[in-house]
Amino acid sequence: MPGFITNYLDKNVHVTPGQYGSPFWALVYILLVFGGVSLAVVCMNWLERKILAHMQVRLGPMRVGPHGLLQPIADAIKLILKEDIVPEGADSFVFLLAPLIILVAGFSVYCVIPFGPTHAITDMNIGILFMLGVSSLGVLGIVMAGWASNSHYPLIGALRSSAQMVSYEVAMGLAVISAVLMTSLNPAGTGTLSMIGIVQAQYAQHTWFIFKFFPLGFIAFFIFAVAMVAETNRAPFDLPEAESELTAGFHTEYSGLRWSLFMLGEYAAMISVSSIAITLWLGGWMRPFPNLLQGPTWDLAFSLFPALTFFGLAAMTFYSTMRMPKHPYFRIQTIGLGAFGGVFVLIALILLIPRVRDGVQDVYWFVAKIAVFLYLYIWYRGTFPRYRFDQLMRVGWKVLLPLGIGVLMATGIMGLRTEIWDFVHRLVHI
Amino acid sequence: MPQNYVPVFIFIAVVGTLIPITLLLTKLVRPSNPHREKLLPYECGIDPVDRARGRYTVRYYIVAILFVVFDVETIFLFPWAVKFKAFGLFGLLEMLIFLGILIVGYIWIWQKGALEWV
Amino acid sequence: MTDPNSSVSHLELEESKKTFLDANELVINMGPQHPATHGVLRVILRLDGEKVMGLECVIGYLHRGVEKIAEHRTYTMFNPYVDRMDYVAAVSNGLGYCEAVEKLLNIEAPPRANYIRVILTELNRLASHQLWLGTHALDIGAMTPLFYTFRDREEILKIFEKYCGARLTTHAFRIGGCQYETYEGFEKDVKKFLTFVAPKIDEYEELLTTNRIWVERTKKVGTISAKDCIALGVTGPVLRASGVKWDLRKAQPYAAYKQFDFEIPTGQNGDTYDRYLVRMAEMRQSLRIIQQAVDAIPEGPIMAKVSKVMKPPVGEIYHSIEAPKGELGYFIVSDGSTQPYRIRVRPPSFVNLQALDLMCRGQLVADVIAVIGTLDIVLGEVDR
Amino acid sequence: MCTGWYTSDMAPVATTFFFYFLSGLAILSGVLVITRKNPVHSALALILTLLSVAGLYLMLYAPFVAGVQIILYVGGIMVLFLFVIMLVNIERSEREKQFNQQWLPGILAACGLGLLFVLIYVKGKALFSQPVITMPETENTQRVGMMLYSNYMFPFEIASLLLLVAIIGAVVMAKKRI
Repeated sequence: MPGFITNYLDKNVHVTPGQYGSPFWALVYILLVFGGVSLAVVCMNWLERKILAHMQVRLGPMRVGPHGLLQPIADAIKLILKEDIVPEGADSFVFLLAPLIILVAGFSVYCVIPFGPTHAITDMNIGILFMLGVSSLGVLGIVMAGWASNSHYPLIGALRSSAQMVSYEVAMGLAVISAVLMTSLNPAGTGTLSMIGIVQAQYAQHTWFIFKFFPLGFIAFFIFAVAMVAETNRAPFDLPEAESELTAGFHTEYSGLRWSLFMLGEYAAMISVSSIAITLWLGGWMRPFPNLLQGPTWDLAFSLFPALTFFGLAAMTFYSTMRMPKHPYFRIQTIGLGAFGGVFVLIALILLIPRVRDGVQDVYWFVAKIAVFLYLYIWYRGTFPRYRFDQLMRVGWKVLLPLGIGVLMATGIMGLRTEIWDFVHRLVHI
Repeated sequence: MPQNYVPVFIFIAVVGTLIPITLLLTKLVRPSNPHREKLLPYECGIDPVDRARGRYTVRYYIVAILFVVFDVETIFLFPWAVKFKAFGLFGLLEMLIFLGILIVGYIWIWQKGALEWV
Repeated sequence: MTDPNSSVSHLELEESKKTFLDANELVINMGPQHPATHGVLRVILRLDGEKVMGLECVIGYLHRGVEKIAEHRTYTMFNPYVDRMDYVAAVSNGLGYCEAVEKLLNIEAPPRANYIRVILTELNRLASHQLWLGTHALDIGAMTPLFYTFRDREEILKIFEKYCGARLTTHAFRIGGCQYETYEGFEKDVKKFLTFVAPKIDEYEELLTTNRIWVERTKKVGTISAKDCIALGVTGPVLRASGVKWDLRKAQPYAAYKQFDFEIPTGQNGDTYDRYLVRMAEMRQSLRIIQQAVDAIPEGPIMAKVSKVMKPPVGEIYHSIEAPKGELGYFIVSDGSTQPYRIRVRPPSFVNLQALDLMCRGQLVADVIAVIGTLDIVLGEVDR
Repeated sequence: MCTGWYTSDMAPVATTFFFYFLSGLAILSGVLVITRKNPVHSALALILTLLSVAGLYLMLYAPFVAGVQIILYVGGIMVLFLFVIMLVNIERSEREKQFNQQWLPGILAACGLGLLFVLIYVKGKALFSQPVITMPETENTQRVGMMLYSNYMFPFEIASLLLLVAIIGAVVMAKKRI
């Protein structure tokens, strides 16, 4: 296999593993993405608790490890050691299958997400369709979970959740189409549904689609941004699992590791829809201003960002290390935090190696954009009250849907404005 | 090329085996002593009086059917969207008629109050 | 026919016209073990989809027989028990009880004691409203206000702790006055607290008052008319939000309330949003009262002359005060012995809870939660 | 050195394997659909059938149809099915005997269908003698668009009328309850 790896590196193939046709590389990428997303979910879990806590004038997890850094691990151990309860009267087959479906649906979307021009598991020319289709499979898992539990609260939660998700899927689809419309504004007049193709179209048109036909692109993005929060059942649209009404919604009856699968699926879905929004409107893996700020100097400046980020993280960690209590009781924690900083410095130094520096560019910018979205998710949760079900449906069907249709029509008309102008011109001159 | 889609199957296979294996493995460490009270469905501490799987309100059904209709509409728009520049004005007009007919229906159901939840 | 306030169930009326697509009526229990029923209230909901066709409250999960206990205690011994009823407004409970017994004994607390009573009671009103706001907002899904209000409520509890050693069930007052003289720096603490908390109330309002989702979730939700309020005996902020300017502090002033200048905030629509605004305004009015009381607190004794063994004359008395949640009344029957023959408490939460069915009918499940929150019930007081 | 069990040109080696795998899955789950007593289990089996059929579309170089299959059938119509199943009383249907006593018509219909299949298999070579035209997969959606919006313009517009009828029908059916 090492020979194969060097072969791959030497050939420097500019295709995704899927196109390259190698199951080995596909498997490597799959494991990387699966592991990476799982890790991201764990980090997100910690970050969400910390950020939310600091928004709410409290500290969040502080006990397990320095600043609660080991809390996710402790949680994982706790969940593994919890009893897995299948309630009486539940349809055990469906009950056990439901979280699996949600998870597989949530993760399969990652097959087409391009972390870079070659860093995608595969690129299909129906990328967006695939993503819309697979993410809609999650609804099935939720309905099944709620129905199988044989309990009122999960059933109501599941019905609510699925109604909510299908309602927002319509608006989401319309917003996606208006982005697809923009991809076909090239001389050939051919658009694409491929995720990589969409990013390349943005590069070719010298703009992120969010700024295209301002404000049309922005409105489409806004529709998608609202729909994606609803689609992932997060605040302020978190009423399927509204703990104050339905205690936990469709996963009320789940416990232990099986429950954590739902959480894993939810967070994975959050990351995946964010990456879709980024791919469609925010230039995907491209660094800011790839067309404006060109030249080797700018390239170098931007390529230093990953290392700088990690240096920044290391600086934060070291600052916290210095502020740790000096009591011997905290010695291990202080050393641990320092070691964390050390790891960050190490990563930053590795990121300074020119080859690595250029290699991680795409992934870095993509992940940085995802991080912004995830922060927004947390921020929403800290700020907004929860919508009521009828209000939620009203927003979906009476606000976002007409807005989506309108934006779609307007984008179509804008895209053909020269033709329309010619036509009008000819009419006048007849 | 279909080989583009093979990784999807691999992905599903990987996720679909890894998770059940994890679940089975953790069976070795987690306790299991179910008893009647523990297995009761959650109903805020009260014994449930009836089975939960009764008929449910018809509104969910309407939402689902409206979703299917608008989803079909969305699907029809995709082939147009990737080629709309080539279709030109004629394609746009076609699409506007298509959407127009549906918008009529949309306005009708709005007027009818089918979009109201309560 | 579809009047949400009609007492006849919709289902009873529409039974005959049921088509095959009609759903079964869903009966679910909300509570006693539910995150949003404020303790152990059990609400049996009859649902059509998400719509509430009717509901029934089941109470008694926290029943401790406070009124019965009173019959075997002397008047003084019973005093701490009242703190356990509305445990988030224990000071008000104590004030009501002490004043009722004082009325029975025909004694009067000295003015300084009355001022201290007012200060503590108003602080307690503030704490109670803060707790209400936090939990109510949490019920509606806004997490953050809970932590803000608890942060600020802590300062009030600190003052209580410094004054009498207890934070929640304070037992601050005695029959005939107050047990303790104010501690050194009490006034300074209270004044400091006033300047501290005023901007914080603005902070809560900033988070919620103009928040679109908050307004949508609370406006026209759980509406109750003034007529219905009076018919059901609903009091407190719920009544005032329906437009009735009724506050026992003004209507039949007790303690030292006559001396203070404050307003009774009222609403017009009687919906959840108005109740929210009324309570927010009440917090500010409480600050006003506390400010005036601290500025003008007179010197003098804090206890009236009360004999160690209390033997009130035979008779009965009803005394009520304006607790944070509404009219808190004590009806005491004395047979001339050292122990009351019968004590009956009129707790505001218990009476206000009766309006729940009326306010929720025809609304959605989520509104039930909002309405339970806005009624500001404390189950310790409902069940006693 | 292996580059996988298929090469990057147009004739993937694994096609046969995938074809039999997906067809087998489709048939197996199809049988499950009609044999399960619990309608929800049937619906789940139907989802599996639809998904494997979507896989078969992919093998036929028709990714757009496959995507439509997943979005519409699995993500849309099956959700509708599940909702409808929730509207009926499952406990009763579970207790009921699933198969009617109409063995004779059933066998006749099966024989007729089998005969049809055999006929198609025997005569099929003559009927579809042309080899399948492989269309570049990257252009699939675009080709579908070209066809739909030029040659089949009228059916396309009619489709919107059909959708309109569907909306109106659904709402009228449930009108009394709204």
